[in-house]
Amino acid sequence: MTLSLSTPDFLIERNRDRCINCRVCVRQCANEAHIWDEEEQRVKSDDALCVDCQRCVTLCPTHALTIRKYPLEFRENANWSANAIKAIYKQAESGGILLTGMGNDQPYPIFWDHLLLNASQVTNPSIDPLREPMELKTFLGRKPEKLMMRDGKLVEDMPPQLELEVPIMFSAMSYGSISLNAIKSLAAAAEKTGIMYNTGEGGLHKDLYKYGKNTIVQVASGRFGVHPQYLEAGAAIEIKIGQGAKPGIGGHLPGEKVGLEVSQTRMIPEGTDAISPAPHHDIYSIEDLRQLIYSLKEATQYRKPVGVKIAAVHNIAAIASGIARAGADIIAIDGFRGGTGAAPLRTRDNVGLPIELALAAVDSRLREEGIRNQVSLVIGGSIRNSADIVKAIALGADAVYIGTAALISLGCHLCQKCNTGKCNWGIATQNPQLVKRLNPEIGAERAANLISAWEHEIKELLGGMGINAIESLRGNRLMLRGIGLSDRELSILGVMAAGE
Amino acid sequence: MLREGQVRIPSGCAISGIMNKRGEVFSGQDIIKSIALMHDRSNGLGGGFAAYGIYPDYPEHYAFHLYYEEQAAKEKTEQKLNSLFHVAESGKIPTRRVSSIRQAPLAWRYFVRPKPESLLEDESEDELVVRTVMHINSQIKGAFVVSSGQNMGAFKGVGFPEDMGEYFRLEEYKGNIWLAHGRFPTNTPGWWGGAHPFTLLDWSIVHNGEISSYGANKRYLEMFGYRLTMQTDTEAITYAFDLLLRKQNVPLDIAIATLAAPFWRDIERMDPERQKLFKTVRAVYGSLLLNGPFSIILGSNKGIVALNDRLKLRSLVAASQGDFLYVASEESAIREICPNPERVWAPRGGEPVIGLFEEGGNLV
Amino acid sequence: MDYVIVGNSAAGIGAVEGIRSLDKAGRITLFSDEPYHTYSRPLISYYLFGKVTEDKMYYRPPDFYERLDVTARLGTRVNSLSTAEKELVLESGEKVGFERLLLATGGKPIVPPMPGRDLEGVFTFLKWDDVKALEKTLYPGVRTVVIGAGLIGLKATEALCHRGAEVAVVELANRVLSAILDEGAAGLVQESLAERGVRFFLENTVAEILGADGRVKGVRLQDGTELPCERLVIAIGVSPNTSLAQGTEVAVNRGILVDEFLATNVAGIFAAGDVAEGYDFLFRQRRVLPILPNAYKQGFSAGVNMAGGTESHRGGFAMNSIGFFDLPMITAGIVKPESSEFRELIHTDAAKRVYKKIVLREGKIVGFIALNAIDRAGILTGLMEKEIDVTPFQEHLLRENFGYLHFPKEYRQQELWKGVLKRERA
Amino acid sequence: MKRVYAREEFCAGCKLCEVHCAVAHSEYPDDIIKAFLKQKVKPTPRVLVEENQPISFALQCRHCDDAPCTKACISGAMQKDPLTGVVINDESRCVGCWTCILVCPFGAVQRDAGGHKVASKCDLCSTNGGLPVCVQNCPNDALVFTDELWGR
Repeated sequence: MTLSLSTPDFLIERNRDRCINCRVCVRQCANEAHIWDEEEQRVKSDDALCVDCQRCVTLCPTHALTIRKYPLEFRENANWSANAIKAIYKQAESGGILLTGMGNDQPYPIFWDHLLLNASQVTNPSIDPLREPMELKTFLGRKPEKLMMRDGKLVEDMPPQLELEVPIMFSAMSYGSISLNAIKSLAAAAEKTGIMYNTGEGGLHKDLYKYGKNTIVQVASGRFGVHPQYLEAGAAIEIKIGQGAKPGIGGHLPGEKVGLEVSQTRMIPEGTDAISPAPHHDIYSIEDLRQLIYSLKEATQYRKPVGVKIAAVHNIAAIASGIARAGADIIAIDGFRGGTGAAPLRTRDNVGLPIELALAAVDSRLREEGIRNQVSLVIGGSIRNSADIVKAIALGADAVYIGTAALISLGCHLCQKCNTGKCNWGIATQNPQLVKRLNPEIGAERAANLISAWEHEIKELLGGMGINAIESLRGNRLMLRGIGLSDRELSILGVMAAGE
Repeated sequence: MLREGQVRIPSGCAISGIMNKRGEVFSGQDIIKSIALMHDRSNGLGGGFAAYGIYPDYPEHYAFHLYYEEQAAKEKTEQKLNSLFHVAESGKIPTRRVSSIRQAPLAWRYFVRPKPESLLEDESEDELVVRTVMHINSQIKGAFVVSSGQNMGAFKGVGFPEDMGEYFRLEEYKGNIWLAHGRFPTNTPGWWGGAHPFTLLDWSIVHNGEISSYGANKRYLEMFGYRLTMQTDTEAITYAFDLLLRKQNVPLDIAIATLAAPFWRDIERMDPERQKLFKTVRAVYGSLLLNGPFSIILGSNKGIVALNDRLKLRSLVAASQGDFLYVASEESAIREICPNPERVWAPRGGEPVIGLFEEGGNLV
Repeated sequence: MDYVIVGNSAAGIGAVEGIRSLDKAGRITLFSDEPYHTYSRPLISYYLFGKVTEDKMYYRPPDFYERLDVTARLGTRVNSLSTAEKELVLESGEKVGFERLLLATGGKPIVPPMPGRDLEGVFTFLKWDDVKALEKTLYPGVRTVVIGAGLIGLKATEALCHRGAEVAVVELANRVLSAILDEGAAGLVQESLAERGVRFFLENTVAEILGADGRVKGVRLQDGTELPCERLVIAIGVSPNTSLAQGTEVAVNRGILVDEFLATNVAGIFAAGDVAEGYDFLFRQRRVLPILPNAYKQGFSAGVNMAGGTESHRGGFAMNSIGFFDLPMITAGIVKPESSEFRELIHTDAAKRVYKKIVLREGKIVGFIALNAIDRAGILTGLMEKEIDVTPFQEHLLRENFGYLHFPKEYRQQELWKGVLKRERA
Repeated sequence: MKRVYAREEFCAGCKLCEVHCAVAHSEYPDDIIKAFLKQKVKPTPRVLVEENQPISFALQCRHCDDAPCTKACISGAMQKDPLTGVVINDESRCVGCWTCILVCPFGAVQRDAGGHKVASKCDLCSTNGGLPVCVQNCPNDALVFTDELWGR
């Protein structure tokens, strides 16, 4: 069929008074939306190819470019949105699954924005983080139920812990879905700010072993790049069961992205699609997970915490409790807004739970069973700013994973086209021409800046509540009030209504 | 109007404590004079005392102090007590008319010993008492157990502390440890039960301050079966001490280092051994860290501990004179009853003042 | 130390700067038979053309001699050299002693010994005075014959043509610029000049200069053709001006023979520039290389060695950058190889009048022609000088965007990070 | 002396260095739009980006210690400043004979497209002082201005 019914999503506006035809935009657009017209000796563009990644807008030396939503509008229809119609046009042409990158972008309620934080007035003093120490140090790992002491001395050491200076970690983004420079940026930033980054299911590239003490190595269903040195290299191991953007399904890294170095790191033939199956082929129920957890602990002589990452799904509280009892030291829960390099659109936009509700449910359940303090709870998907972090910790999390936010600090503009591998910012791509565009020295500085900025904001927010240690915020739901929430939602969140 | 327990009422306060380290008993007159001096630190909506060693003739008995708002509550409570305990003696707690004290509940006390058959499978006597107190306070409307310790008792209510001392004729009692509390709640507690000190078995605690970590502390303690019915910081602090010292027999100094934890910058300067210990303490018991300003005095049959939050955002002064140890919110409250003590000092943030009858012992 | 330099052009000035780079105090005396402050010989055709005014002719700023403390004795001819006495005898008879002498007397025009060469209207084209004299006699439409289609001949032709003369060029070889171009390239140059009215008589020469009452009125060529002309410019070539060395122990072949330190066989006496005969490592033999860059480099090295330093001048090779009207070209080394050991890579674009040729020997570049495509030609010169094996990137050499990106990354980094590579890379 | 070094592993091939270099050496050094749109002839950059993706890097005069161009210049216009080490072409004296192009091994000298036929080369922005504009405007820190190794 020749005629495509698809119309452009974006309109490229070029201000001819400002455009100096320097062709920077032509060179920088991997989607080839900007074209050099040799005959006319000027630049022109093709709206249909634009994904609004704004690389051209940012680099244009005379700011001659603006990208707008394509003004074409379907007849108004509350039921059939433009996206719904265009999706069918695409599928009517492709007959295939619609793929996308990044996290769920549908207008489901965002509970972070319905929670308000407390502050001290008169009855207890707020604490000025500039004058008093403000302690955010966080330990992730299994804790004993009580201290084993005999005549003032510890009888038994605490199980291994991850020690974070700030309760934030860069979440799992594999080498393959994102570029080596992007990972180097996050690894260096993690080292600089005393936090962790996660290798994702892409294995550990040889240049990254030196960041071992700030690395969480992931073991996913594909077992890509998993070998003894790999397990030994990280400070902790995380078994990936699920991902918030695509609960219940595995991963698919297209063959084009599997270049020489990716194939060496993942230990798979070059150019083959990297399929991580769902479920793990050796985990068909909870006791299988227990076996994998303990085989990993044995492999590392119990010297590293072993965590499990799951997607937030309806039965999350029971699942989390089971995982804790299966020996997991850290439970990571990824909400339905979590990002991804590639996922089926319908799964991403319709499957899973908001992380706020999942977190509240899991924290409450683990407390009811009296085991909350024995495991650490890390949530992500998605955290957008430091206030979200404070609310998450108040709801009961030990720490948060940030993925999309970290990528945005590196330059991502959420064009949701990671799966095409044409990321103009050098992040979600293996194309050597594009990978160069992210200088890891700059990336590390930007990501580290983000973490230290949020660290300061968290300290300000804590100080305002009269708290000077993160432990006093963890699970302290009295510091939250709900606004615009139903009673059921308030009760699930375990939070009083604003005004109570 | 919601009663304390259904709502959380922030309050400022005055606290004072006196202890004779050799266990010699002395009149309640001194503690009343001391807390009276800090009259302006409270607003007449709460005052109370705890006294140890006041029932020498029933040292092994649990002295239940009960408040009743109606007769039916008294009958149900007494039926409950008789079913579970041998009641050696009971009677009205002696009081006298004081103009400012109004709507006082009926105050009774019972000296009881648990019946062996009342104990559940491997339940200790203490746990039986705690279970009974929880039952009376939450199930029997109009009845409230004020204290249930051995050879000790709490006397509290709505009013200025010195009036409360007058009302309960405390000058007639002789005890070796006296704690006092004057309260400045933002709104009326709604009933006498809400006043301080808070007691559990022979723990009693007076507290000045407002811990912002209450939400975190509460949800941690609930995992160990504690029901925080009063929603007060004092209740949470008492249960924290009870969990650490009694249930998990953590040494006193470690318990102190849990509630008023040293800062990381201090921990990093410790020798490796202590550093590992304190790192573990903060990692395991982080949720018990009391954040926000407080000064507390915790009493038990073995002695007292006074403690400030680690930033010392509440005043606390200590003094000693011979066998006497004094702790109070203000130095003036000590000098009122002991004009020139041998030693006066203001403990640093997180640095406890410990008074034990038996040197080197523990509070449990 | 007492330095004497005979010659005031690129080689002489190079020597001054070379000496001063080591010896700020030594006495330097410089002789020139021309009255002018040091000026650039190649610019005389620019001057005639009108592109360069008088003040832009000078090779160094006016304060040059003063700044470098040089006693410049301009317009003073040196008659003879006595190596035994280590002294020079000037025209005026004055004797000047020296401890270090540099002979930088440059070249002299080759004038065939035929009658009529002294007639009025006959000019050579080597010195500024030659051009000044010629310029005075020009008028629109003046018929001029230029003998020699070499670098000098054609530059003269270009200037004369621009000044309105009707020019005819007579050349012995079968093509113009035979020394630096092959037939292909030469054809394009000839064609572009022909379009401006210049007539060419190749494989021919002047048999007889015709004159009448002391003035030139034409020439009869070898094949009998007669060309009437009012002006005749003799630009057959230049030969080393070795007169001072004649009759002394200083060894002379075509030029004054020098070693890699520019020293002659007589201690303390050096030679540099068009007069010297150094080593050409492409032709692998001694050769006179009458080009300015070579003159300056030889002069500078000679200066350094005279001042006690040791700078070996490994030898150069022919290289030229020249252009006629808007047709620029850059050539270097061996451009017309004879034997089979050479390989030629050629790219032509007649429409754009572009002609590119690279000559290879043993995997190295030994010569190239870049006609009307001169951008970044120096990269090839650099490869020649460092005798780099170009086989790994040979197929890119003729590309329009040939550059460092075609080199292996290690070589590229080594060259581009030269400033910091001395320190081991962390 | 400090020189500009290109770290090709970070060069995105955008050529903003060329754009800003051209502007800095145009008639409107502070107005990029006028420099490109108002100036009769398009301004020439003194830095050149060699590109054949995925390889790309910016290359400009290396201000060599023994600069062949200063030795070969027939008019003496090309000089290396003895103090700063910067090799500068005095465009008022340059006759456009291109001998410097003949000898520059880096191909870092260009014919000024501005039509007044002089050799155009990098002057390390020594005229407007401070950091060369190519270094300042590289979006990816691919160009470093240093005299010792940086960030390798």
